[in-house]
Amino acid sequence: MSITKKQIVQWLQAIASVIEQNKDYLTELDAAIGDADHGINLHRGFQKVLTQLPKVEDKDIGSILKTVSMTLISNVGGASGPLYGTFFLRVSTEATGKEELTDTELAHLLQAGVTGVVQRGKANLGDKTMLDALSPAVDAFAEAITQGSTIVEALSKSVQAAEIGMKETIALVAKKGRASYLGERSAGHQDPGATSSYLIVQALWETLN
Amino acid sequence: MSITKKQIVQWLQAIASVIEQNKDYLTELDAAIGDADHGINLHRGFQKVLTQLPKVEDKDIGSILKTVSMTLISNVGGASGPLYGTFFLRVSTEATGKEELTDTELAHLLQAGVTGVVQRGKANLGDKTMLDALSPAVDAFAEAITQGSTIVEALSKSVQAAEIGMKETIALVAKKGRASYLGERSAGHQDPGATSSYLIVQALWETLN
Amino acid sequence: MKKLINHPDDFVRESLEGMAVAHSDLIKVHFEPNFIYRTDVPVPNKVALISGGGSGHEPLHGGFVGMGMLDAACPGEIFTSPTPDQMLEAAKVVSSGAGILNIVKNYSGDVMNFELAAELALSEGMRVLNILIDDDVAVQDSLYTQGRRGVGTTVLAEKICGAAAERGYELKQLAHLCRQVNINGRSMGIALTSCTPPAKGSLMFELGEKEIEMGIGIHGEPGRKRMPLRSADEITEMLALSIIEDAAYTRTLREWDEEKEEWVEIEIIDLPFKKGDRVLAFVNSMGGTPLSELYIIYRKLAQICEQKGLQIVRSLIGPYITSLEMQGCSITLLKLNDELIKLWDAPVKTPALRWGI
Amino acid sequence: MKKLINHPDDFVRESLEGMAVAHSDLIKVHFEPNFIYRTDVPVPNKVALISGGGSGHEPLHGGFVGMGMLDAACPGEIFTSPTPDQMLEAAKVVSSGAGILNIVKNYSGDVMNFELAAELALSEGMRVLNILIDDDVAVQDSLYTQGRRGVGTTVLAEKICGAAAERGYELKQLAHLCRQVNINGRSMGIALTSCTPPAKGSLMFELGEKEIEMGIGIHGEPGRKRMPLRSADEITEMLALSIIEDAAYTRTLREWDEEKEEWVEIEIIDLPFKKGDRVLAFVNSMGGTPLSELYIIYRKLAQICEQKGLQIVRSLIGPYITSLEMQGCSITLLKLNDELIKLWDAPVKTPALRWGI
Ligand SMILES: Nc1ncnc2c1ncn2[C@@H]1O[C@H](COP(=O)(O)OP(=O)(O)O)[C@@H](O)[C@H]1O
Ligand SMILES: Nc1ncnc2c1ncn2[C@@H]1O[C@H](COP(=O)(O)OP(=O)(O)O)[C@@H](O)[C@H]1O
Ligand SMILES: [Mg+2]
Ligand SMILES: [Mg+2]
Ligand SMILES: [Mg+2]
Ligand SMILES: [Mg+2]
Repeated sequence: MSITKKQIVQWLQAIASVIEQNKDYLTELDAAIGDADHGINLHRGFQKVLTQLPKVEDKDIGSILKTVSMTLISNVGGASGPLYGTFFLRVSTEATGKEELTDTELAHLLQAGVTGVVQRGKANLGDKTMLDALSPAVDAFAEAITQGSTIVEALSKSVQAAEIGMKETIALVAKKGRASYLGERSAGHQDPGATSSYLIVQALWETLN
Repeated sequence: MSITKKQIVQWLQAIASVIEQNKDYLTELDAAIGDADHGINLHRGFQKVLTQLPKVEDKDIGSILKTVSMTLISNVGGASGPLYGTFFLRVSTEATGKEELTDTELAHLLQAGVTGVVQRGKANLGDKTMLDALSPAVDAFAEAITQGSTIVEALSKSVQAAEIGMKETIALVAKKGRASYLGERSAGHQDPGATSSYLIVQALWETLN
Repeated sequence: MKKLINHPDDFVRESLEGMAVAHSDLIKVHFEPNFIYRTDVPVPNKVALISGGGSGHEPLHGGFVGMGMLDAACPGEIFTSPTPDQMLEAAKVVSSGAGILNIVKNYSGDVMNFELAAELALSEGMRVLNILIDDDVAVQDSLYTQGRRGVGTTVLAEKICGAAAERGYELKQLAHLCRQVNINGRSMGIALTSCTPPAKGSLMFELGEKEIEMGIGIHGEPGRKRMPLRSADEITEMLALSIIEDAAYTRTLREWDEEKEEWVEIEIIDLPFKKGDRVLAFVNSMGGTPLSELYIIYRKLAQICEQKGLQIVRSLIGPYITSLEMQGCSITLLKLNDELIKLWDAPVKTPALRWGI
Repeated sequence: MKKLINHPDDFVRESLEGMAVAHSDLIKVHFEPNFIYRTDVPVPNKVALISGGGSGHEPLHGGFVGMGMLDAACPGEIFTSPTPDQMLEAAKVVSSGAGILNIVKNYSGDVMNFELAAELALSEGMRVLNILIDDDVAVQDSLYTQGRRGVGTTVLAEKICGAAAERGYELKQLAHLCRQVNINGRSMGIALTSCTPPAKGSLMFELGEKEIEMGIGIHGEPGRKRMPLRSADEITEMLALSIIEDAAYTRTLREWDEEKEEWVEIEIIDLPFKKGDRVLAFVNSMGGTPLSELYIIYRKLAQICEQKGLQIVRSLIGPYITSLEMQGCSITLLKLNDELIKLWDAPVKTPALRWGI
């Protein structure tokens, strides 16, 4: 099984639209424990991605995702800009020259993305960041693929893992990012970055489903 | 009939107390069409007068009122400070050396005070200022005295005239003072200075009654 | 009421005490009566400049005391004119013998208290002239009223006359210059929110969530008109056009006549702006509006001036004449000539305005 | 939402456009990517200083571009870190070849974007160092967290390093100096009200009529603790004592190692203030608090410093690092030595800070 370039483009479009729908929600989550811009930041970035896509959708997957990375880096700002930018940068590197990706390639490449986020942000699991949704989601996907699931089945596990991770951030005290300044007061609120990561994973599953 | 030095001092004390009671009321009136300080200004001034009185109450009426004038001028500020200061200055000049005042002397001296207010403030009757209460009050007093009324009777007329003048300011459009900047919007509100003038006249009547 | 204060009665004194320790290199503060003065007064042979008014407009006037601007400032209680004894005592301390110019904003209270102060100083043998600033175009008729208020132009007059005094202008010349600044300056302001005088403890007026007050003064008094909230560009246009399209404005102001030794009424006329005029554009925060928004106002103001053929050659942007924490702004345009430009550019060293030194 | 703005999306651009026309003698503004830079760059042989961060903190950083301070400032969206392309393009424009020092406030977003920017500039052959400012004592533990935020000390570091760059300090010396300023500066802030980011359109957080937020940052984020409103003296005491009694603070910060050509973690320790220290006292408005109240805070701060044996030798009072229209203030104390005093006093000519020239 494999995933085509066209599906990758559809995934990116799906992200843009789910972020648009959840812009205010993400911003409200950020207002509670951050600075009320997460939805606005990502929306600005993915809208820009939408305008860039037509220029690159004929190129290879690596080039497409490199453009996504650069667009996010130059347009999102904040903490999530360099983090999601780095995520897509690492993903793109592994996809250089490809017109489609096998399930195993996709798993590797998402894992490379997560590694990039960790290197850039220095967060650990449980620090109440996007990593708490993204990392289990990617792990669950890779594991399911290893065990022979289809991409769609694996993605469904992945979405479940992301959702659990996202919800678990509610109880956590933030150790990285702006929310960490709140200390104990950050507990009781869901992390906006974990939420957007969940939405991004979910968008992939919906695209392929 | 005449009015004694002691009664003058009692009047001043009565003013201080009635201004204290009406401090917030005067300030609210000023908030509507001015800058919300009239009650505060006069209260500050007359409290200071109270502390000065013991030092001068053995002197002649002119000296006592000169002290009141200087105390108001240096402590009230705003428009009402120099105006009431000038009022008492003119009154004091006419009372130099006196230990008591006849009814006719009192009438003259209050008229001199009003003239002082007009010269300092250049307001006309109907401009929606303290003059609209003060001037008819003093005129009514003088007229009643000329017609042979007792001081108390004359003062009762005076209080009535002040009250009418004060209430008439409600309908007026201000032409002097801060309220004039409001143009037509100043109509519908009672002038704070006219109100304090009414209270001052009323305090004299109550002192002698 | 939420403010960084202790007791409302101590507001002015404590604020002055803080100012005194903060700027001890530039100013000193005298208490009872209250006035702020340059450390190096009297400055030999220099006309001394004094201004004053209610507190709550900071940095006006105290923040403008220092080399190249005021010799002394007399702060009253919040929004309440200072009393004549303040101006008299300040005059005694700063007078070099070359005379005193009082710059007075045209509010009944300020005018009367400064007149009393001038009379007292004259009676003590000092030479004193009072010049009134009345630049607020929101006030339209002057014939039977108090006339226009003094607002933004006051700041510019203090700077320009301060520089001239430093350069040796004598008293009458300086009074003339100050009058020139006044008739060439026009202002108008707008409020998004009201403000809370500490002694009152509550808002001066209530404004709805979508309402603004157009044509306000600087004492939290309501303006000429209440209207629905608009965009920054629309607000700027209303303010700027009121100023630029203001017709010739005639009024009589009371000044001291040194020859006749009495107060005389003189007629003064502001001429309208015209194409080709060089102007100073001053966008002022009422206290609570941040700098970023002032720049949005300035942007549109510059466009309008260009359209109208006015050439902005100098600018000033920031909170200089305020109403406590009020949100809103005012615009002042001052027509400049070479002399005024030179004086504007001259060095100034005060707590709130400083350049060239 | 009541603001002097047009469309929220145009806020930053229009504000920058206004700034550009208002201060065309001092600065220029480049759009897409956005950065403000000195008109006279590159300044030959001088290390170029760049800073940046979210907008909404004006005059920080754009108001500090000019002779004796920053060469360029990169403004992000409101409260959102700028993006690396802004810093890269700014670097290209201001670089004289003597190297670039990026002064970065320690927020995850700022840190990561400036790291990316440095990597990009390095790959283009420029010499670049990033120095982090993390002076906010409201953040107590650093071991497992992001550590302290960069607040008031940033302003002081930009002024002092700007002067040093002007005097010819080379890149490593300047980085060392900047680190020194950082470890000698400590801040803490308090909010009386929240603020409204234009794109959000509503308040960041709700505060009761008698509540304050203690230990806030500069992005309208809630603070460490909500507590009942207190007097200015009590608030000053809480802020000042948190700063003065702060123990030695150890953290690791990531810096670029020019020899190893990689990011390295270095341990940095702030030592506590001690009797006899000379300090700069900086009382900052969060945007909506008027100057009069800052002086009341300063008054008490001066008393506390005196009691604690700290000698205030320089001061700065005003809105310099703000959170839109938020009411509240922050206090920064910076321990000075002769070198820092000399650099602080050196001439500076920027839109928001100017003296000596
Ligand atoms: N060091 C980090 N590592 C991983 N994720 C982080 C880190 N710092 C912040 N984040 C994520 O970024 C999210 C906030 O993004 P955003 O609001 O766009 O940026 P900012 O915090 O700069 O305003 C947080 O909810 C968190 O998930
Ligand atoms: N020119 C004037 N002549 C007479 N009365 C005046 C004049 N100007 C103002 N007033 C009176 O003063 C009152 C306001 O006093 P106050 O509030 O103490 O001073 P301010 O207006 O300076 O704040 C007005 O209500 C009005 O009655
Ligand atoms: Mg955020
Ligand atoms: Mg009043
Ligand atoms: Mg008043
Ligand atoms: Mg942000």
